[in-house]
Amino acid sequence: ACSNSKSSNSGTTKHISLPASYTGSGKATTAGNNSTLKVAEVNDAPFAGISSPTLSTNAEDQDVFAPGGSQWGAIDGLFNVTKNYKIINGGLANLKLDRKAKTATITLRKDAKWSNGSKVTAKDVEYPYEIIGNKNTTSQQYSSDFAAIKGMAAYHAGKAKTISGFTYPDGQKGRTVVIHFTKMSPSMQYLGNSFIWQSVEPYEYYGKTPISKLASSPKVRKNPIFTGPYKLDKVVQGESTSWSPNKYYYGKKPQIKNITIQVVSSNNIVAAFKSKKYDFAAGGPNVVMPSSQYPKVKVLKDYTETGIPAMGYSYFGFNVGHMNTKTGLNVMDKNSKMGNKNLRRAMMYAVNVDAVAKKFGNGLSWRANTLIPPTFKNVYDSKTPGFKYNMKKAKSLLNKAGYKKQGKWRTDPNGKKLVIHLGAMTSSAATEATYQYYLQQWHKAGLNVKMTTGKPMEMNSFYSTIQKPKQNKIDVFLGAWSTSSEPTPTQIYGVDAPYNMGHFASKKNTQLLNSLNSNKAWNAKYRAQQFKKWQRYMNSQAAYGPEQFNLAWTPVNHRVKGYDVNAQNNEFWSNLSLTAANPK
Amino acid sequence: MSLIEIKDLKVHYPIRGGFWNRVVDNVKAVDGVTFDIEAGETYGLVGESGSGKSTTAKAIIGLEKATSGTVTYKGKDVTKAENRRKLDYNHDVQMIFQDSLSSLNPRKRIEDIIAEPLRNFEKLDKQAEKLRVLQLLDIVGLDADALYKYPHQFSGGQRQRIGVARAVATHPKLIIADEPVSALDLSVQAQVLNFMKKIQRDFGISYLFISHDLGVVRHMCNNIAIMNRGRIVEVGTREDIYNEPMHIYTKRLLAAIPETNVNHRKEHREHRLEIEKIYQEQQQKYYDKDGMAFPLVKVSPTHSVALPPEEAKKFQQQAENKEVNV
Amino acid sequence: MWKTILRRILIMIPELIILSILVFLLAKAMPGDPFTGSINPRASQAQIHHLMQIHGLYDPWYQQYWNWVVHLFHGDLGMSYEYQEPVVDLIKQRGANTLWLALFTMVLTYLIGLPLGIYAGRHEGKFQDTLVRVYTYVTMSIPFFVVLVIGIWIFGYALNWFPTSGSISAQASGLGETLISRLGHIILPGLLGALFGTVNIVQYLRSEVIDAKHSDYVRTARSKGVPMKDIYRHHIFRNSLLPIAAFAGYSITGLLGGSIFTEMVFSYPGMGLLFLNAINYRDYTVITALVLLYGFLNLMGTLLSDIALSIVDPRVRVE
Amino acid sequence: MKRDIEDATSISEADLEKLTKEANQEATPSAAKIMWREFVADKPALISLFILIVFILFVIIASMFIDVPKMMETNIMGYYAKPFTPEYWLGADAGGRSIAKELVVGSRNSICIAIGLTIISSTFGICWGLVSGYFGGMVDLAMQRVYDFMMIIPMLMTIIVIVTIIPHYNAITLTLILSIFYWMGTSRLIRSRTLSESQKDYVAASKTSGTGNLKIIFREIMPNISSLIIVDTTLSFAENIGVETGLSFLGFGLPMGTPSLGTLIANANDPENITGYWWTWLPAAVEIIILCLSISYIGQVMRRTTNAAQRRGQDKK
Amino acid sequence: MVETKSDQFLRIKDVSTAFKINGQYYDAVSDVSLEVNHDEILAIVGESGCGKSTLATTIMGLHDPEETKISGEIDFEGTDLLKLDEKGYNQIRGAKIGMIFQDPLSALNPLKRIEDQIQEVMVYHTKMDEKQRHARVIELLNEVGIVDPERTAHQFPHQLSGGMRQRIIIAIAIACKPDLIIADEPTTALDVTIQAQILDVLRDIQKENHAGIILITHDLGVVAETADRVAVMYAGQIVETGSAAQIFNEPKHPYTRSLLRSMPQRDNENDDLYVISGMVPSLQKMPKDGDRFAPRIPWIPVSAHEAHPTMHELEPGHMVRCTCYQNFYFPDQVKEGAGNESN
Ligand SMILES: Nc1ncnc2c1ncn2[C@@H]1O[C@H](COP(=O)(O)OP(=O)(O)OP(=O)(O)O)[C@@H](O)[C@H]1O
Ligand SMILES: Nc1ncnc2c1ncn2[C@@H]1O[C@H](COP(=O)(O)OP(=O)(O)OP(=O)(O)O)[C@@H](O)[C@H]1O
Ligand SMILES: [Mg+2]
Ligand SMILES: [Mg+2]
Repeated sequence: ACSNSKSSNSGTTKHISLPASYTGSGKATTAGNNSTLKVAEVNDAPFAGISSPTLSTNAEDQDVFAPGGSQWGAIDGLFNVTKNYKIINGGLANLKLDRKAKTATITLRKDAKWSNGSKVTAKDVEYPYEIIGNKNTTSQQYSSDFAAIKGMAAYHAGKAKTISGFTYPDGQKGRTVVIHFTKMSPSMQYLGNSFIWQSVEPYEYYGKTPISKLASSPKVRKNPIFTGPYKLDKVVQGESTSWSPNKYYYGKKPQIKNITIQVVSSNNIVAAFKSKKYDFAAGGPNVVMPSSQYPKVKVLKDYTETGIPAMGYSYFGFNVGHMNTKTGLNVMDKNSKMGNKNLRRAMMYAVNVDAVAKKFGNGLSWRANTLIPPTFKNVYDSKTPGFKYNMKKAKSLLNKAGYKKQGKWRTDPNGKKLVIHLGAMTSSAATEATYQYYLQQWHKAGLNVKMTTGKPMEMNSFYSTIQKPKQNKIDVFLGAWSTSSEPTPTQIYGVDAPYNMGHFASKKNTQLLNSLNSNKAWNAKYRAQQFKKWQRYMNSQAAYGPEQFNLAWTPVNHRVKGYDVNAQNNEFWSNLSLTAANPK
Repeated sequence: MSLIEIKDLKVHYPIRGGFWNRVVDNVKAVDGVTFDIEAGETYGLVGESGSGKSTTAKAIIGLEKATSGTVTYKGKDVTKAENRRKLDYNHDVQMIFQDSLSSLNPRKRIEDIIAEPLRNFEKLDKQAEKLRVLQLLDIVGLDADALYKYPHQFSGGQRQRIGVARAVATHPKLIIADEPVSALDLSVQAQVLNFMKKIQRDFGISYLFISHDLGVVRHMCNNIAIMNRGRIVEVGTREDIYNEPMHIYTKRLLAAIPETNVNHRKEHREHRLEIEKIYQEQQQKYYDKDGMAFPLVKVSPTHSVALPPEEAKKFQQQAENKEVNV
Repeated sequence: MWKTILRRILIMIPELIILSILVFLLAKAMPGDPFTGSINPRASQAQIHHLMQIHGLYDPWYQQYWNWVVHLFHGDLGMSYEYQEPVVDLIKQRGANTLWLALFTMVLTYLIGLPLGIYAGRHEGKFQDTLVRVYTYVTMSIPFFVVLVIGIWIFGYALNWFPTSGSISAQASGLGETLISRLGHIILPGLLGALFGTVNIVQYLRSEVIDAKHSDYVRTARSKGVPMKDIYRHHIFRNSLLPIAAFAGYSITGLLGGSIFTEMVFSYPGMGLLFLNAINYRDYTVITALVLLYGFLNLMGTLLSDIALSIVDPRVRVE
Repeated sequence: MKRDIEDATSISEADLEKLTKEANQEATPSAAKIMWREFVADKPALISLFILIVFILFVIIASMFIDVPKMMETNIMGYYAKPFTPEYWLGADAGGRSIAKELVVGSRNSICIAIGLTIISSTFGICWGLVSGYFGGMVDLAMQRVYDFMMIIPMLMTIIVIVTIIPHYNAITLTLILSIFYWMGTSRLIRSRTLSESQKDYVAASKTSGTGNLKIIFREIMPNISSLIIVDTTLSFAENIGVETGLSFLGFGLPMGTPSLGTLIANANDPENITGYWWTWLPAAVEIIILCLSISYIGQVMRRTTNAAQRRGQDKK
Repeated sequence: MVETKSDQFLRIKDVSTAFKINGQYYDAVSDVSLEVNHDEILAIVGESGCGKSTLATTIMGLHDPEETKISGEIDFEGTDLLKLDEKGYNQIRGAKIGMIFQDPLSALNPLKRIEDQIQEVMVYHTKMDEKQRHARVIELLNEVGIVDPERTAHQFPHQLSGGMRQRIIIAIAIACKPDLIIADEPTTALDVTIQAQILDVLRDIQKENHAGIILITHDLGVVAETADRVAVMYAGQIVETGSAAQIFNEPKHPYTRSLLRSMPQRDNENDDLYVISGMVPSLQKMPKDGDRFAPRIPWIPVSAHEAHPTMHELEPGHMVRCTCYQNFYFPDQVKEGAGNESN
């Protein structure tokens, strides 16, 4: 097994490094493989049960239906990838991009079949786009990037019955689809980009079900079909799914006879592992085991912990402007409270995220130095220093910028009273304790920071406040993003991005972000370079300050062999086997 | 002029029913009662259970709303609340209740109980009030040490006397006594009855004395009205009623009184059974088709009876003749 | 009798309407909307607006309410935003689970509570009675959720006797196995709920029995020469049990209320848990539907109790 | 023949003092005294009362000396500190906050909410029941409709919805919200007793003595159901401690930064905490159990006292 | 009127019943001796709290043995009731002795039909089958004067008027033709007319069954109308017994005389009524020795009372406790206006 995050360097701090894979000792046995692999889905609510990756909106559904794809997060997935999530041949389909013709050609493999035995067709590749773009769809996946497909905009507006950008060289029932784009993007080479959808939908099987009703139809909920190594035997609504090998699977033959995935609440998960109810937690690279549980799990003798840096990070956001609703563009306000770069930097330096991570993260979190998660090794800038705790520097930055102390608190450079409001969501006790800690640190620096409502905000209130085009209730906020396997941040930090909730916009930023999708960026080296440049630029501006990275981890029972959540393991399920009939 | 005049008093309680819970019928608890009470007299109201005695009393004192009819006091109709307020009606008219325990607030000391009407009607200062309470206690023959006790610490007779003291406190003109002794033992009953008589002698109070015990009524009252099914069936002086009962109901009631003379018990019983037989036979005749008594007819200057129409005619003619003669 | 019931139902209607408006407004007043929560950087703001529009979330409230009512009369409570499923279907699934649990709990409650109450009442003041009363005292003093938490920990995890989450095991197949698995999942929460729920019954029954014991009609029965044990059987038990039986209607609603705690601790996918999730996701349609449903059940509970009481007790029987 | 009251008696102002003194000697002890005697006779109840009073006083006074914002500050170093150390003698929670201090402040919050809730909801319920039961008729009918309506509202759910709506809620608003939903039990009890009490003759006697309705309600009837009120209030106090706690457990109780017994017990939400960090929840749970036990014990004694009083009242009939 | 021994089927001898109050026993009935004969109505009169009901329930064996102490002897047709166990008593209760209670509403089980409540007594004491029992119920209802027995049998207690309910109670008491009927204030709650009817029914039944009746009441009128023999009770003791004529025409004991004198009657219409001063002492305050009535006739010197009063037979069947009756006079007979008030 290899561990990707062993190297810790100047940018980051020390943290526990866990292997991304685990193989139990001994040989896989028939008794073991004939038994049931028990997977826990850590979630406090029953899952919704939408098996279709196109329609589903939440991670729980993706997790409990994961055996329907060869890898985590790739239900009915089309492509195999490298460790950097670059699409390669060998999966359900191969992808060929033609920059000149502005086309993407997707060719299904010959033995591509659904778990009910029917063929995967070209139409099945196109159907997700119809679902996403449909006027009455319940899917939440439509993004502006899809408009780059010819005819998509017309279809989305309800003006066209079909999407004209799709052609089928060997017919809809054939194996090939060509997508015609108005523009090409280098991100198309990577899985999880927002131009090319990564999974298929069984068009024939869905039959006449209208797209608006698809999500609630039994074909999606009760008896869905998949292209992955396992087929669904049964779904207990909201609670569990059980699986057995799919004999029509094109890839490596799965070894374990049964898999069940069952929802377990985060409060009960440790106790459940302790009483050996499960083999590991579901989610693969995105598994959500609370870090607070780590010390309790670590001591379990029959489990080994595995982990991989999560595709996500948490951050400090500073409100520096507003969104112009007419143009749809974010605008910085020079005179806004948080408009001063040094104030923002000082605030970042004043907090000791290292200490927080160490104490509350149980070593599974560490201070983030940049806004790109380290999983994306090719584009992640490990050398950026980030904001290592330095109270002295924080104070001197403030002094220099004219935030003078008057009495207990500092005033703004104009001598006016300065009260900064922190917005943060209600969360676990530990997380909420860190909010208190941050406030204390800022107070030490002389800044009068208060929580917006005097306490953490409930998630919905938080978002409805912060997503207003213009608001002055929250000056600093704590947020978190999880990224897709293609990390281009345009939709979060772009000048037209609605989720750029601090409204940071600058020429340089726009220019750097554009360069990530520019023609030049087809050159991976150039792309990586621009990524790093952007990361350093963001740090210098400190409009968004990275807070923490963390490990997605789970204990794996010692009877499990072949557990490996590395991206390049394109046969996650088929590679698993068991050495005993019950969790050891 | 009489102290108080009750005229055609009716109290009907609605019976709700049917699908919409509307008023479908009335309980005619009191249905056209007319009588006057003179100053200083004791007026008896007798009848079996449910005949509407208490309801009449409550309507007179204003505890129950009269459906129709008038109660005239000092020339005003006191069935109207504002007239009662204007006249300070309850200053002049008070009530004694059947259940002495329930009529005294168990959580209040005797002093506060007796002083209650004083506080409402006569704004005395603390000392004067206490003095008055002590005097009242003395009048009803209780010691001063009763002042700070609670009702449950007294015997039934003593409690009933406390009730009398409260009723007398404002020096009323009329006291309505609703079965004041029916719950009491013989000896205690005697105590209270004596007592009421003494007070009447002393203060010239009138009583409306309600009872179903004809022996007690005879002992107490000058004029008596017999009530049956919400109406008066016979009114007259004590002698009229006891010596010359005319309505079948009155007769039956009188016959049912147990006789203490052991020697005549056989005769008495036979008499009762006879009356009972007559009652069963003549019942139809004495009530109209709704089972209600007929209007009263004067049979003598003091005596009126709800006689059936045929017999009533006789008396009416007699009366007319007399008038002519005069 | 039927008229009374019908009239009661007619009275219920305005109550339900007011409740529905109230609930609807309350749900609308909650901050956030069903879509911001599942914020996905790829979904454009425009798309969310689009979704909000499709679902009529920009209409004025009375418009929305009216639409909702119209749909309600077609048996359509709307779609759950979070579960992408008609609320009716969702409630059917979860409701079945809750109902299972509630019924089971109730049966257990009465099975435990009735004998205990009668026993304590019969042996009033004796050692056995004291024992039962100590039990009721202590149980009454511990908050329900503490009972649940300690219960699940001991019997679910430490002893591993019972499953600790869900309503059915993933492996169960076939009718028999399904039934057994379902039962296995509700035994522990049902038992804990029952142990807790018996307290009221025991106390009530105990005092009823004691009252009945000293009543005049028992004295009459004794003077008839009826042996004490038959008096218990024919007079005391019957007279003290009937009002309790009639209150079963109310106790169902009580159980449904308590299900929020049980379902949360046991991750039991019933209506209580659904409600908690719906609150977190701002799933208006589910919230309104659930509150209204519970309100309706409350109403039915009181109605049922009234009817049962009038059947059982001749004194309130309507001729 | 007609005489005045003064003439009918020999008692005059001169005797007043002497007689008053006589009366004072014979004065009956008040109900409060009787209740106190009952307590003295019942040792466990007396102990319960003592515990309760001392505890409430301690909690309220001690919490005055605790700087709450400071206490609620995170102390990273104290994260899940074990108990019985000089600094954290009941240990610390996930935020490194002293459980002992949190317990004191949390108890104060929970108890104050319970007291507030009890006072508000009981007062309202009592007034409601008194008015409804006394006036009867249409007033009662209308009030009963409102009551019926309140009864069908699913309480817990609606409270949760309201709590999520109100952005800036604190202990006081929470108490008010809860009060909206917790008066019905009391009002029903009081109403039915008032109804039967209003039928009694002493009410009629007061009316005929010219006493006004409000005075009759609050000065005549209320003292008579005071025993019921006391018992009901005691028992609902015990129950109300659980209300806030339960809500906090579900996560809809007091806001963050305001510790309460419920937030403390909610630590037991994680079965692992039950044994692993038992000190985070156990003291609060034990405290609630002791509190509620004492209160219900006191309630039982009060119930007994009032019953005895009633019996005594009836015996001499 | 000398009865032969065999006629006395109930002989109560020196019966005392004590209640436990705060751990101590107090006599509510002390040393009562009485006889009841066939075909006779024995009335027990006395003020409230004199122990009349206690005596009745003692005969019926209805007291909780843990709360009461009973001594003496109750010889009923040759068996001493006080020596019976619960099982033995159950064969007598309802079958040989029937009881009628004062409050007819609460004495009936509100949830059972009239028929079932009457039948119940037959189930335990007869071998009748359902049909026979029903026939008997109808017969009984006719007997107690209920007009529509079939309908009434099917009704519940609350649907009947007070008089009807009392008739039902009587029907239950006489269902098995008992030799003894104990009626504890059967008419106190009823109107005079209904009272008269109920008393008639009682008398008819007694004639028919040759039963003995113990009629407890405090209404002297009722006694005068119905009783053959009278026992006057005061403070747990019998103070005077005799035939009705003896008691009403020649009352001897001061208590009896006082009671009679305090009744409103035709001949004292305009006078004040006589009032017995004081009241019946409560159990705890009961004097242990001497004449218990003495405190209520304080003008009679103590020396006139016996130190340990016993019953004295004046005439056959007429017995009086204490010799004080010989010296008794009413206060107003000596001094004008004294003592007719009291508290
Ligand atoms: N509030 C009420 N609603 C309906 N009916 C009533 C009400 N009060 C009294 N009644 C009825 O009115 C009739 C007369 O009742 P009332 O109390 O006046 O009789 P009463 O002669 O005083 O009887 P008693 O001797 O039993 O006191 C009865 O039939 C009674 O049922
Ligand atoms: N179970 C009991 N425990 C204690 N004292 C009792 C009990 N039953 C009756 N007493 C007392 O015994 C005395 C006699 O009571 P009993 O009921 O026999 O009187 P009574 O003559 O039937 O009076 P009433 O005419 O009121 O029915 C009373 O002082 C009463 O308070
Ligand atoms: Mg009356
Ligand atoms: Mg008695």
